[in-house]
Amino acid sequence: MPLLYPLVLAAALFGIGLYGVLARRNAVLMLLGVELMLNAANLNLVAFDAWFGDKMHSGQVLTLFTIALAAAEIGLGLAIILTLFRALRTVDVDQVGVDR
Amino acid sequence: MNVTEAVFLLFAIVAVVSALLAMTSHQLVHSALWLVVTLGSVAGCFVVMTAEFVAWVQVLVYVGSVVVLVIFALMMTRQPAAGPSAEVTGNRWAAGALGIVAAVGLGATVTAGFRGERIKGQRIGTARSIGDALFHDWVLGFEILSVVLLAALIGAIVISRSGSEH
Amino acid sequence: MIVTALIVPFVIGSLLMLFRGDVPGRLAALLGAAAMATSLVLFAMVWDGPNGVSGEVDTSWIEPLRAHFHIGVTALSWPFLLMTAFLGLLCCIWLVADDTSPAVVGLVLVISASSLGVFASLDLLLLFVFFELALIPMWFLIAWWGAPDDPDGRRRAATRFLLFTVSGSALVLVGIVIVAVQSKSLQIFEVTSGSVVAASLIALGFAVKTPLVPLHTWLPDAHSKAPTVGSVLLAGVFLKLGTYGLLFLDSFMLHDPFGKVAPYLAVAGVVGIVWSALACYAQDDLKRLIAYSSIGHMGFVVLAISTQSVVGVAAAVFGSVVHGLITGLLFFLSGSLKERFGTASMAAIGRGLYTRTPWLAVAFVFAAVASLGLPGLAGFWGELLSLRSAYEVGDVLTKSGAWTLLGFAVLGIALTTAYFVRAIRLIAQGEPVPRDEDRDLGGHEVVVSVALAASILVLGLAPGLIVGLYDHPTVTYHGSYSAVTP
Amino acid sequence: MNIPIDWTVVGPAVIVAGGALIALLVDAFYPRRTWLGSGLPSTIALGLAGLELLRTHEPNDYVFALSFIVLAGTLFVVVASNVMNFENAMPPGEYHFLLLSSAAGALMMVAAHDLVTLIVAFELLSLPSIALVGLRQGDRVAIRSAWTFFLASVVSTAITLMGISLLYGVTGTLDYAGMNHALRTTDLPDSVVAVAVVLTVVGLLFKLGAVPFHVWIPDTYSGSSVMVAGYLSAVSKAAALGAVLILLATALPPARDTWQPLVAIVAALTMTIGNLGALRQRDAIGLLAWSSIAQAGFLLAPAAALFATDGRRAPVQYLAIYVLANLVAFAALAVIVRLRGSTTFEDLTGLARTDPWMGIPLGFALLTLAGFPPAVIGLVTKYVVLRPVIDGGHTWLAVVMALNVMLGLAYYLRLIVVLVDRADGEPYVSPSPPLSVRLAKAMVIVGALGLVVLSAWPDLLLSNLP
Amino acid sequence: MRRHWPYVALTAVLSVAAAAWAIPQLDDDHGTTHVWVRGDALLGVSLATHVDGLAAQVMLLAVGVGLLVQIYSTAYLGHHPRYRSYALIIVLFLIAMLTVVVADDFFVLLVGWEVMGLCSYLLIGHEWQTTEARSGAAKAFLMTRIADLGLLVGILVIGQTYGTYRISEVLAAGPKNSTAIALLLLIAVVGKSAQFPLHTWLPDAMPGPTPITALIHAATMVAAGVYLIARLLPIFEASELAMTLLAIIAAITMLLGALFALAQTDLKRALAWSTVSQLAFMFAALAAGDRDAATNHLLSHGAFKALLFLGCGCLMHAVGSSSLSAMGGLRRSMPVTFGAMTIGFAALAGVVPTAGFFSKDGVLEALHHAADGSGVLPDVLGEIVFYVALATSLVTAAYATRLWLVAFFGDAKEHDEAPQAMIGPVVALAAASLVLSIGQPFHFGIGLLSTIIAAAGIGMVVWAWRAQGNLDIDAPLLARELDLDAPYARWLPALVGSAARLVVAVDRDGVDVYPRSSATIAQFASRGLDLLQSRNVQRYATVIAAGVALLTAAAVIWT
Repeated sequence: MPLLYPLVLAAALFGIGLYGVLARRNAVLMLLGVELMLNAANLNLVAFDAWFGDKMHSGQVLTLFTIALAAAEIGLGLAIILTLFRALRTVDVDQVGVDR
Repeated sequence: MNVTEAVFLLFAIVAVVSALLAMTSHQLVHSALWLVVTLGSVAGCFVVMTAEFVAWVQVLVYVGSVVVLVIFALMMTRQPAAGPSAEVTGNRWAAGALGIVAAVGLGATVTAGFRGERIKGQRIGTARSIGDALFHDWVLGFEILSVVLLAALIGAIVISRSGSEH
Repeated sequence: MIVTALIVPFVIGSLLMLFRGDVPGRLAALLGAAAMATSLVLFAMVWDGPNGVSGEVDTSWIEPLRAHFHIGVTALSWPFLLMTAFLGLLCCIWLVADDTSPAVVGLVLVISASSLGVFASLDLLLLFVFFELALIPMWFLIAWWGAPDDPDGRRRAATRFLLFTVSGSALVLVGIVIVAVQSKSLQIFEVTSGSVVAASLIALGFAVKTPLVPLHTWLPDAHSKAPTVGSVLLAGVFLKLGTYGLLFLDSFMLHDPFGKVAPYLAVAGVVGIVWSALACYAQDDLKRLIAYSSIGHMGFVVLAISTQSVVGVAAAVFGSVVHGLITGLLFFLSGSLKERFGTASMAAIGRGLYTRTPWLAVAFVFAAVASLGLPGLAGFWGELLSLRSAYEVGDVLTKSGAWTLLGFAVLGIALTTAYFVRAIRLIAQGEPVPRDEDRDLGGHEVVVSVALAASILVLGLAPGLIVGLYDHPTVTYHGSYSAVTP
Repeated sequence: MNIPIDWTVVGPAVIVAGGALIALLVDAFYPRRTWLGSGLPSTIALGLAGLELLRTHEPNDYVFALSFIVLAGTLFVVVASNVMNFENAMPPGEYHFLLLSSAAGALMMVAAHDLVTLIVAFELLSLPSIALVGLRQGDRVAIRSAWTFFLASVVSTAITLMGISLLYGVTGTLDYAGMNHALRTTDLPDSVVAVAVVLTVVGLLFKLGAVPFHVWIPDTYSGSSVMVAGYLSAVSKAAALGAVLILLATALPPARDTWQPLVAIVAALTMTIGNLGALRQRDAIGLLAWSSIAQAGFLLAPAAALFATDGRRAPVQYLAIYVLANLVAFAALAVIVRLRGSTTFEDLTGLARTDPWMGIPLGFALLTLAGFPPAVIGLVTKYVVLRPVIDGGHTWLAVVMALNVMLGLAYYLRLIVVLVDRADGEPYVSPSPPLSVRLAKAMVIVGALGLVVLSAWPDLLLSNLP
Repeated sequence: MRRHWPYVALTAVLSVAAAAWAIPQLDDDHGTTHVWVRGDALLGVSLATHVDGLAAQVMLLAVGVGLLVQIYSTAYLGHHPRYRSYALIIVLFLIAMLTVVVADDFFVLLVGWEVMGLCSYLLIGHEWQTTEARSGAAKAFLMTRIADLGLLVGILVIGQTYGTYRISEVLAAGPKNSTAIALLLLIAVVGKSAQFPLHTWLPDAMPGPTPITALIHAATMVAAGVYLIARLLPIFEASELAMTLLAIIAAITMLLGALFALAQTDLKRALAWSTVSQLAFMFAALAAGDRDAATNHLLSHGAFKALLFLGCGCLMHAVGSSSLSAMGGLRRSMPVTFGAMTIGFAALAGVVPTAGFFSKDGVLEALHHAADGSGVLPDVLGEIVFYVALATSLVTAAYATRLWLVAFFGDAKEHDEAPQAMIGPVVALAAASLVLSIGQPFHFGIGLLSTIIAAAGIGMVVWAWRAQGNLDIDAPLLARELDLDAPYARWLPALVGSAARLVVAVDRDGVDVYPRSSATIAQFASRGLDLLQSRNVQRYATVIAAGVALLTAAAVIWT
């Protein structure tokens, strides 16, 4: 299988995720954009790992770590978003920054 | 083109389309669900690349827990007045431009660097081999990661509690 | 000995600032005067001839940077040191009054001591530290004790002064670092080579301080808003930091690369002579006028430095020192006027000071005449030597260029005469309209004026006192200036 | 091939992390939730970590110096944090747990020798500090700041991870030494290497607050507790800088032609933009926030000349003084926030007169940051960072730095003048403060004394750091 | 009563000392050089004196007139509130003049030269309450000082050319680079001696006290220019250009000065123009290369012009004004003054046997010689100058007679004779004007010619006086002095003034733009950065992403 397939897919996902982060109004969905970006990185890592046949499995290990980190980030992020919502009654990024 | 490649391309197309839908859908919950599809397809890609263990973790962690969390969060923060069309901000043109720049840029980079290379398809990602690597070579990272998870957990709890006292 | 001479004013100055509430103003000023007098005497005593370094102290300071606490008195710095200590002493005497704030005396001491430190430093980093040390006290001196009627203006002027100077010193710092990196030493006498970039940066930095046109716009503002002692120190000492820097760090230390920069400096200096003279001609505020005139005098000094000749060195040192004395006197006197009339505007002060305050007027005319370079008074020799250095061309300028500059400088002298004659006409002469504030020179003012006038006269009649320092047979200026190398 | 865990490297970090857990547990079971329950264990843990560091490391070691700065900075923050109103707004156990976890992450970051450890340690540094920012209870500004910080952080992490994945593809390893070797022999196009390197490095600059990652700093600093802001500006920056320096110096030297000019540009932009932003601030914390951006530029500048003479030592020496001075300033402001409720210039007017033990140290710290005598050490460290920059041939960068010193003085001096100015109206006399506030004050004074001693004797610092 | 004698005594002591120094040297053609303080190598200034016959004569003239003026002033200005400073400045002036005369070092000479200028400035401005005195003083100082810069630069050139600043060494070394040096010195001399085109300051210096005019602006300071050229004549003679220029200037000045003197309605101003004209005579003699003729005329002119000015002071003392219209018929009421001034006017007009006749005779002879081609000057020029001098003699005789007639004849007016202290010096100078003619050389042909011309001039005026009863001259252009002062009085100040205003404006609005605009830009940027802090996380993320994209692109393009 050409190495380019997963790499190009990763590039596309990264771009889409970035778009999501920068464009979605809902804070939770911005987080989902970040998840997509992380997944893109993961795809790269696994693809390169498979390409190299890395004995240490660096790519896959880092992928696993990234998935865990993403979970931790999501956990913390959602906690922040929920608190934000309770404090401001909104998760609209345009509204969060406005002093009321 | 062999079967592996076809399967991979299928997963890839599904992933991209569902990612686009997830990032553009006006229904919040739909977005989350489309994301599940994307993440699942990525897991499929992992499988095609023989990284089975990673794929399973992906499915378990993401599809199993993260997305559930997200859907709950979406429910809890649902704003009654928000119209369906207002799900993207005025920043979307810049976002679109940057997204395309990122995708094209990265695509061009990898094309320049790795065109013509092929993945040979030996089995790389069995649970056993990954486990060996994890607990042999990468145990330090693993340990730190556990502290990270603990800290994030406690941080999340503390922050939620701080909000509740408001 | 030098260390004591530096520490005494620093310590007394800092103590006065700390215990500003507990010391009577008069006592504070007397203490300050005693400190500066000690410093002056010590610096005078430490001298042992123009060859080598007198009273050298060299101990390790920051080992990894090879920075030393290296101070000493050279033939180049000795006149500057004495002049600075002398002016500091006179400033303290000037402040002998009951309503003087001890903090002002403290600031004067710290500023003077830092400047002494600059002149005494033989290590580049140490020199720079002293250079910067004086700036913030000067800010406070201008911004807090400056023109009482214009709190915003004096603050603005002080900040302007500070930012200009710091921009300049920042460039100097870069230059110093380049020199230090290239010659792997911070000791001025060990610097063997340097790049044109370093020389230009240092020159540019000190040009702000000197100041050269068009980097001068901070000066009139700062002077017109500064208190009397502030103006005196600014003109008498601070501008000399610039010329000393150009002379010592550029012309001496980076002798060869400076040759590439010198022509531009010379042009700027001469443009400054004419430019400032014209600006003076249209001034009403006496302190602004004197400030602009300083730019002109510094132009002569820079022209002399740019020729890179022995005569140029003598001219630069003599011109700088004498400008300190003359302009110091002018600023003291205009301070007296401002104290009396609340303004330094010549129109507001009114005419006929010859009868209203005769001795003040006579002192002012004396200072003005000295400043316009009347032969027989000190101001003349600096200009003369400067012109001579330009005529002799030196190493770096072309003959036609130098002579053109000479012509413009001569034109500047003529204009200088014109604006001082105008100033004398406007305030000293004319039908007097007596005012209640008319009061002739008082006790400490007389002491200061007489001291300065006497020194101007002495240096005017015996310029060899300073010029003789560079008259040694071993003086050669090509590459090594052996009169000051140890 | 095997990467053994070097326990001597991670020892201090393990102690700190353990201390964090103990602090959390003691606090949970201690009857009255006061600072003693968690603060004391934290202090002890940091002390022990310091001892361990001394035991296992050569004093001239690069990692030692960075770890020492991190530990000392964290200790300073822990002690000075007493000024915070733990009884009401801040749960002390969690606070100390998060602080120490983050510090453990910082220690790991500078000790990391592979990108996996680096990224995980980076997250360990980030996530608890994000929680710390949002920890101030019942404060919507705090949670908003946490949100800002969080999002900026995760985006940067994602970018870095992308970079790491590409770097992995380029070199086939995530180990610094291996990468160095692989980069030297790679036959991939330079542009691919460039993209990988830039994405990796640039994401790390986020912590440092370098342009364009500075945007979160002003909001976050002014929204969080003052000492947390101090921690972010000092310890977290120290760790990020250390990690970047080590990464650049050990893993990426073959690609230096790519990143050196880039780092130089980023440094120049960072200091300029930071200083410009600070010009208009009327609040001391806002001012320090922008100034810390500017200082990041100064920290980063010598990284552009990492291989020049003293190119690796200079940033660490600058960092040490920056951390100390910045922490003194933030601690003083924390005390002021506690006593007066705000740190606007109006509130600070005349502080050096009404409360000289606060105002003068604060002023001295600001002078140090500005690099002006009598704070000679500030000037000397400015000189120290200029040296490699010039030796490395970036004279233009040196000139930019020098002019930024001028720009910096413009606002530092304004705050200093505010401090020594005569206060209008009644001078504020602080009521006899509680012990906790006195502790923080003591830290301020001790820190400032340290700066004074170093000013009198710069050799002490410069000879003892690597 | 103010005590005057200390100042007179001081002057007397100075005079006696100078005389004691000078008299033994009167016949010393080579001069005696004495180095008091040897200069250092770098500065090259040594305190050295050189006194020869020429210097001795000028010294005696200076101290003699100075002492007389000091005595005269006790009465003339003795009650002035600022008498003390006045008298002291005279002493300072005398010292400066002596310095110029005896100096053997160019810098010492320059010091004296400029201190004289300063004293002149201070004394002209003695009555500084009046506008005329203020502006007259300023003008005199500015014009002479600007001209002095020529001397300054000239000295630099001399030093560089000869390697020494000692006058005797320079002269001994023979002429080198002399055109440049001579031209530069000429500028200073023209300014100091009020020659065309820098002649306008002298008449405007007349608001100064009259004794000062007699001392400084007739006998000594303005004569210092003549002395300087006389002293350095070998250098000038080596440059045909300088000599030609000198001759032309002298020719123009002598005729113009005489014509302006003729048209004046103010006695003092007329005498001032007369001084200008007579100084030009001396320069003409120098241009002809005859040092002795010039010095002789310098001495006799010093005596009789001082006499005339002091006499004019007596008249002013009596009538309270120097305007000719206020005078007339003073012959009877002020007989001593009349007698003395008659001698003075006779000397001015060149009537036998006054010193003026003989010295003018010498000058004319020298010019006559120059036309023969024996001098440096081109023949034609020598001839022209000679005829101009003759014409000037005619005009001189005419205006001298006119002034004499208008002041002393006509309707008698009653006024008191001046006090003893004023009359004494006048009489002494009158005696000197006669005594100085003893032993003077005499050239018969020229003497006859000049006597005829003088007689013609006198006769014309007397005839006119008889014919029309008054001597009013209706020549507006001459009365306006050909508007030659306009460049200095109006154009130059206007030029400098507008240049100054321009500079101030440019300084404020042009040069100062860069600091001000950078401050503005910084503030603007600062505000922009503030606005960028929108607290909108998405914008922040956009900034970050865009920044990364740019940096990456930069890196890719770079490598």
